[in-house]
Amino acid sequence: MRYSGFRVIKEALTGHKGWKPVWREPDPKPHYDVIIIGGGGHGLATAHYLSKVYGQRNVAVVEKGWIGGGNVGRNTTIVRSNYMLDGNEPFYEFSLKLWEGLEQDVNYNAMMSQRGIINLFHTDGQRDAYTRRGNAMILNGADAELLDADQVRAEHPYLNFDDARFPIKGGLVQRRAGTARHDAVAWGYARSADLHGVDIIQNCEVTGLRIENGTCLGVETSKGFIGASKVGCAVAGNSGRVMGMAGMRLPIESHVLQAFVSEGLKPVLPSVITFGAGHFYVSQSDKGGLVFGGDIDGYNTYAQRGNLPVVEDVCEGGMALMPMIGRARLLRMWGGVMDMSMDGSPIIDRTPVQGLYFNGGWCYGGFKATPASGYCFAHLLAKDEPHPVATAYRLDRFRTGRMIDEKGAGNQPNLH
Amino acid sequence: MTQVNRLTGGQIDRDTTLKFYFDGRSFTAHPGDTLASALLANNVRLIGRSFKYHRPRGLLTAGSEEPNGMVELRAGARKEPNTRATTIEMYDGLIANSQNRWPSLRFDALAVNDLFSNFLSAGFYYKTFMWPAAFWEKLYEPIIRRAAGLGSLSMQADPDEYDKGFRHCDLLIIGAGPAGLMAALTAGRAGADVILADEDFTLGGRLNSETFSVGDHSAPDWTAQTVAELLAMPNVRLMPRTTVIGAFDHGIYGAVERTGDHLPSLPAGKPRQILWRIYTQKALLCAGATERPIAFENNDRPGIMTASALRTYANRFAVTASPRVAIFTSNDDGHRTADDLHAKGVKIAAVVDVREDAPLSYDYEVLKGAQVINTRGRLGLSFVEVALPDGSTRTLDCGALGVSGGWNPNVHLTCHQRGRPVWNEALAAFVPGENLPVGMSVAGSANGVMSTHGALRSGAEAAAAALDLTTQPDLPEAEDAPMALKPFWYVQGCKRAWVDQQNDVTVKDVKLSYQEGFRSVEHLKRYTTLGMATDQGKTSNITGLAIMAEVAGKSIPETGTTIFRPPYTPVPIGAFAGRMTGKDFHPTRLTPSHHWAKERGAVFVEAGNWLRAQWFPLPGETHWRDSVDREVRQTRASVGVCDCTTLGKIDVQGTDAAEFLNRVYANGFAKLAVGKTRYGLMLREDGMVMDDGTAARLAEDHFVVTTTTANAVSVYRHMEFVRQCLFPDMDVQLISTTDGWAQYAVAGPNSRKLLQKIVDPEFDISNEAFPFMACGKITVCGGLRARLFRISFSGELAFEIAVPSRYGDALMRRLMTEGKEFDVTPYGTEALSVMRIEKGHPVGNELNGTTTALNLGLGKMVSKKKDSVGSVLSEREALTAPDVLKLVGLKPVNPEEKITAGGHLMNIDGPVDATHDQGYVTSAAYSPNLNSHIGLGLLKRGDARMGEKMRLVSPLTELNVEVEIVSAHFVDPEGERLRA
Amino acid sequence: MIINHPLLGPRDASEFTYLGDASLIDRPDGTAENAADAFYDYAYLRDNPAGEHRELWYHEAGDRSWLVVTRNTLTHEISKVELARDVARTRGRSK
Amino acid sequence: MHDLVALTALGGTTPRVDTVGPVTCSEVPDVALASVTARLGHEAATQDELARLIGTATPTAQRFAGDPVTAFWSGPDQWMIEAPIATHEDLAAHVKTAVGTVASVTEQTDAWARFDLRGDGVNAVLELLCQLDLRQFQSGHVARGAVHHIGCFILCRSADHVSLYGPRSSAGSLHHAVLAAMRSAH
Repeated sequence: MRYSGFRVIKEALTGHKGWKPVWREPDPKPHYDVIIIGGGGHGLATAHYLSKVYGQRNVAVVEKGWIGGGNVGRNTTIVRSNYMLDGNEPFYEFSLKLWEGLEQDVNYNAMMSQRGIINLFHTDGQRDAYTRRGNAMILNGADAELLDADQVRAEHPYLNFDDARFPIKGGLVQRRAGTARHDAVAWGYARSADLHGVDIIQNCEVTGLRIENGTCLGVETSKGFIGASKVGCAVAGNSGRVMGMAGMRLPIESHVLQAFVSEGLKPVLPSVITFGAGHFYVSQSDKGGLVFGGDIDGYNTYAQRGNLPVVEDVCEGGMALMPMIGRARLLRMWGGVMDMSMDGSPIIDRTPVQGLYFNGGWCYGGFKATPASGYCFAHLLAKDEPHPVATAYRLDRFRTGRMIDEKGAGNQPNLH
Repeated sequence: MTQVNRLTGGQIDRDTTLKFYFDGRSFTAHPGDTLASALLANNVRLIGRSFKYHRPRGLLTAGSEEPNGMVELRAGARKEPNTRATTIEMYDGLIANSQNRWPSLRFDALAVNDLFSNFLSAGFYYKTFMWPAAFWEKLYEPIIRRAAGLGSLSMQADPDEYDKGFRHCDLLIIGAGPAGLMAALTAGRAGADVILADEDFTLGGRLNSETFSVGDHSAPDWTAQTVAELLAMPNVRLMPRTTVIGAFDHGIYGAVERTGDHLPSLPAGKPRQILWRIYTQKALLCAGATERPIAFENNDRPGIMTASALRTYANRFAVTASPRVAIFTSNDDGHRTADDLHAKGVKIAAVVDVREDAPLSYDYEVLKGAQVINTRGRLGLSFVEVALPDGSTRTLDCGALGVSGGWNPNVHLTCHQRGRPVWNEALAAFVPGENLPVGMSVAGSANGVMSTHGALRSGAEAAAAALDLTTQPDLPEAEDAPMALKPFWYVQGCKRAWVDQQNDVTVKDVKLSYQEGFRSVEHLKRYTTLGMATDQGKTSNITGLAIMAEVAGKSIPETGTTIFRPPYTPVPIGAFAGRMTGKDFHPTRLTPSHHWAKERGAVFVEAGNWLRAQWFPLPGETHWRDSVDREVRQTRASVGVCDCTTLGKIDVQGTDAAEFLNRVYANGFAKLAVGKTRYGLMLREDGMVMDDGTAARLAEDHFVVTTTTANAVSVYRHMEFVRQCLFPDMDVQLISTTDGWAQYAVAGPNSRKLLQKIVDPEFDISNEAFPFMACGKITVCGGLRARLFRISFSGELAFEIAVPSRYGDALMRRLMTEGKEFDVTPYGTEALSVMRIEKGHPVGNELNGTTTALNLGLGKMVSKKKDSVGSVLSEREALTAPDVLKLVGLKPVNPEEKITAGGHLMNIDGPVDATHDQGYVTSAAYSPNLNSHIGLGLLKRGDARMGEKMRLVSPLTELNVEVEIVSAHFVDPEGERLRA
Repeated sequence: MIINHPLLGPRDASEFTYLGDASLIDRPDGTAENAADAFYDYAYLRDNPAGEHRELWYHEAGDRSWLVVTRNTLTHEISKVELARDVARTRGRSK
Repeated sequence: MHDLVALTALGGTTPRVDTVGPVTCSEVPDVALASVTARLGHEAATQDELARLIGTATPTAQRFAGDPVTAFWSGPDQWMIEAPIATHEDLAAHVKTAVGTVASVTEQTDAWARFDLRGDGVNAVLELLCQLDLRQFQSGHVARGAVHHIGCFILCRSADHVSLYGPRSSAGSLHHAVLAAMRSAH
């Protein structure tokens, strides 16, 4: 069924009787060409591109709970491609271009809103680093602008310019960046994949990987064994657990990132804003809530909840940057489990196990990467070679010294 | 005509009359009122508009679960959007305005949405607005955004202060209703440290809303007496107006105390609210229960509220929503409301009870087995249509309808650590499950014990159990009626029956969600927005769940439950920030010469938490470059002084001190002679440069290590890690002394001459006696202990001199007076930076965490003879490949042209794009000595490309310059000056 | 969270700085044959268990002790806290 | 004797004193400080020497003892020695002679700024500043913890008298935080 304004009107006039389930609820087949573990954004996007772009129809996505229940459903919805390093920028710019055509591609309104992002800087050193980054973006074909303090004030007069501990000296802007309705991204990809024949199997937890003499033959699940020629793992925070089933240790730790939303407010923030002197970033949803976050809690955890010190740290940053939000109320706080890698950059690669492929290490940047991650993982699964924009995301880069470390924080995941 | 709806009795002070304003109209109220009760007293039923359809809305409840009755409280910079009228304690002069309406509350243009509601069904926006693509940004979204949100912010900085505090107790009791009060008595009398917190400004919970007696007293009297006894206990702390917002790990609770919200204005220095972090041994949740409505056609009109709310307004606030009231109930509790209202002289139009076997009354009519099927009334309720068992219908004339669908225990805090509640058939409600937060237990109606006597008993028992007490106080007699109800969620056949009133989620939306496959509870919530409004579904989640269960043909527990997240009720962001706002966001660190520098009119810059002098403008200098160029020239020509106290200083002592430094530094330290200083390069274990600095050997077993300002803390932490975790048996002791010493760089050809004037004569600091890299303890100005290091960052003959911080100010002034004859100048961080770039010294811009010693041209410093941190991984293939980046100097071919840090380097005639990127500029400055802009950069094979012309591009700043690759040592490459 | 410091008793976790897996104590010998492989493994690969995890915390705002905390990454329950220096010795580290 | 004028941590020539309600906060510049850390294997010997130095048993973890020369525990096998500056201007040297080679000594006199809080209701101020369990925090106790993100030592000298040691460079921010808490609590 095709979605459109006409369809909405037609259904409204006929009592909404014609709406069908957005995805089927199939039982697993005994064997698939490709099984994707993880019905989150990346897994569903992979299924969409595998089926639609790479023509693979015998594909299943197995999800232990309900689809979209992982980080795609608990992030702060920011979409951008403002990266600095060669290994990253082409990938994220590819992703942003896919975002720009997403609704038409999947025929589902994910409310991609290119309201722009501004990364504020407060020292000359930060300005120099952002200048290097902005130049790298432009040299990679992305858009970037450098604003001075006055220009920032003109666009964001409510920021703290008069009483700031760390005065705003300017900001790096990407106008094409923005936000998207996170749940809708999962549902849109799921709907499209389903329409292209992909089996989306919910409440089906992978309990083991069947590996015989170095080859992966399929997955053991709560719904029994499901055979597969290829198995792709896209489980974000649970990467360590699932790949552990194949006896692999990863350059990844699982950490919790908290996110927050305020009560609904009339529009106040025109774009996404990140504070350069504290842990705080914010945007305003179309529904009116201020959606904001900051740093990860910093300790290994698989619990989707955090603790007070980080809540306070984030709100301190918020108040320091925009004291007008003092009387806006924080409505809800939650957490997502992040697959924090050793250099802050992701991995999309084969593994030593034949037929087993890995997609992870997204840290807290997975949402914006969803389309490209799905596209490149689909490419790898279909062609057994990395997509040109994802060639740097190798599993062995830490052994060879080819880290992609935007922050320069080194081999300590909770610093990225 | 004021307060027409006032009744007799209640807990309000009629002797005092308060004035307040709603939408510009002035009304009167009494102390003890909430804004909600005061509005009802004045016969104001229409208070707000719903989110999506802008339907007229009044009050649904009398508590913090309120979804409808929200206002913008106060005015100007103190405006608080989305404030629940039911929790606003009345004060004189209170100002409130309705929100989410235009042009006015009674005539709201967007109420037109209601006419099109059929097109605006759940999730409709996911299916449209996609064509043409560009229209989303330009047309559709702007319209949606304009309609979004409820109240509005003032856009001004919040003028109020907030505090944070920390309290500890044996037992935290959350909620001061019958269970909480009895628990506090039990624990308090036993001598335990107790904190009793309640969100209300009057302790007692439901007891304040009931007419029955507890022991020999009325419920409110028993409450007052109990509170008085608790107040007298030194070990019990009562915290009214305090909401416990969340249960966090290991018995830590967050609580927000509203210390100033009930005051017309705050006394100076007093906080509006305090965020308490409460550390508990045990916690007892006595949060009570929330009555749930029943969904039926047009059940959202102003005047329709929960039956218990009507009872609270009547008994506690002496107010009725209308002189004529009807009740719609599925249980006995609805009848209690009718009884209490009748007793207060309110006319009961009828009690509509869905049960065939409902109890009868002598005082009013009871319609058994009947259901409310519709309501009428434009901006408020005027008629209720009832379907009788025999199929006939009847219209009731009433201005208020009390609805009772049973009670939901307030289990929220039991779920904050992912605990799942369990279904209780008898109550048709979720009660706390097994895995509660550590140390938490639950009592009273929050635990499904619905009678007053049961609540008192379970409170006493739970407190005793939590503290292992053997004795409990005697329990007063109290109402002990069993919960008699028939599970009843919504009236069949209705078209538009509201489940989530604020977000306009109807029964139909829930069914559509199922129809489209959004069947897990989380999908339901996310697709329909059920329970995502400011009340977080306190009155709607379970009903929505029950409807979903019914259409799915499953039981409610099979269908699931949404998980509750903190905070229990919304909290101002300012309260979480406390005093860490504005200039107090971070502590400010001042150098010993700060006050002197301020007198000199220095311009300061933030360096981490430090404030450092950036430059010292003199009269006539209009541009910062004038000052900086002068400071550089004067220093290189004669002598300059710079406060470098901010550099981290770590005292390293012990018989293994030298060997310890040998392990943490990449270069060797074992053979450093006493009285000598050495530059040290510190690597991370991954082989990247972590920090650089100097280590001065003051004795065989004593070094003073300096770190960069930025890394002082992390380097110290790292050294402690190496000491404690890697080499636990080394005899080495570390301690930071950064703040203890005022340290000044005295640089320039005349620096020795200047110092000789203040260093006491017995110390020979001539080049022979005190050569380059010498260090030692000395005295100055007639006996003040000091330290002298002959090290140079500027590349000039230079020293760093340190004295105890309290004398730093005096020493700086002395250096300036004694230096007059040499035309001494103080210089700031800008001049410092220019001189270090002229010398090619790497700092933060170069030590960016991705550079190796090899990149920085310091590869030879990494000793291969020993195993120091980072040496192994620095050898990885990609880090030692022939084309790795190397630090180089950059000069524009045309000296007039600027060099921009952050620019990228391209081959002179090659293409300009990312794939042909050759490197980037890390630092740039204007060199007054070379009369040219200069820069440092990291360039592929840079060391082999000296003299090569390249293109420096910075499209971001529209710069494109031809540069020459030169040595990074622009000034005195042989280093003759610093050895002079 | 609350960390029960062996010397100081219960202290709020916000006083501490987290490093990571306690295996970081077992630094390989940089002069050994297989040093390159050993250091790659040491510096980059993690068990990242869902369950009991031994990890390093530093009492930054306190007594500057490094601690080895045994904590469950699913429940956050802390079952053991030791001075890292003692642990290091029992694991054969010296000087 | 040298002729340089000392400034207090707050930048004055005389100590700052502020009173709000029952609580008085005074800047205390006239103390000398030196840290002592036992050399490996000399932990016991260090405690003996310190005991002799302060004239009473060396304090254990989280305790302080001795008067006028006081030692407070600052970490494993580590203590801070506190003495009147009038009599102990060069405390570090004095302590080093006392402990000889069994311990490392570092001058800390100007690394720290001291503020004393006196009066009833000191606890009401402290509970807005630090996470200490004040029920346990008795006379003779010392704790190290964060006050508004500033790492401090807190000494309980008596029920109505505590000393706060913060890094000298942050003295202004610490003093500001203490005064704000005093105004909020009283």
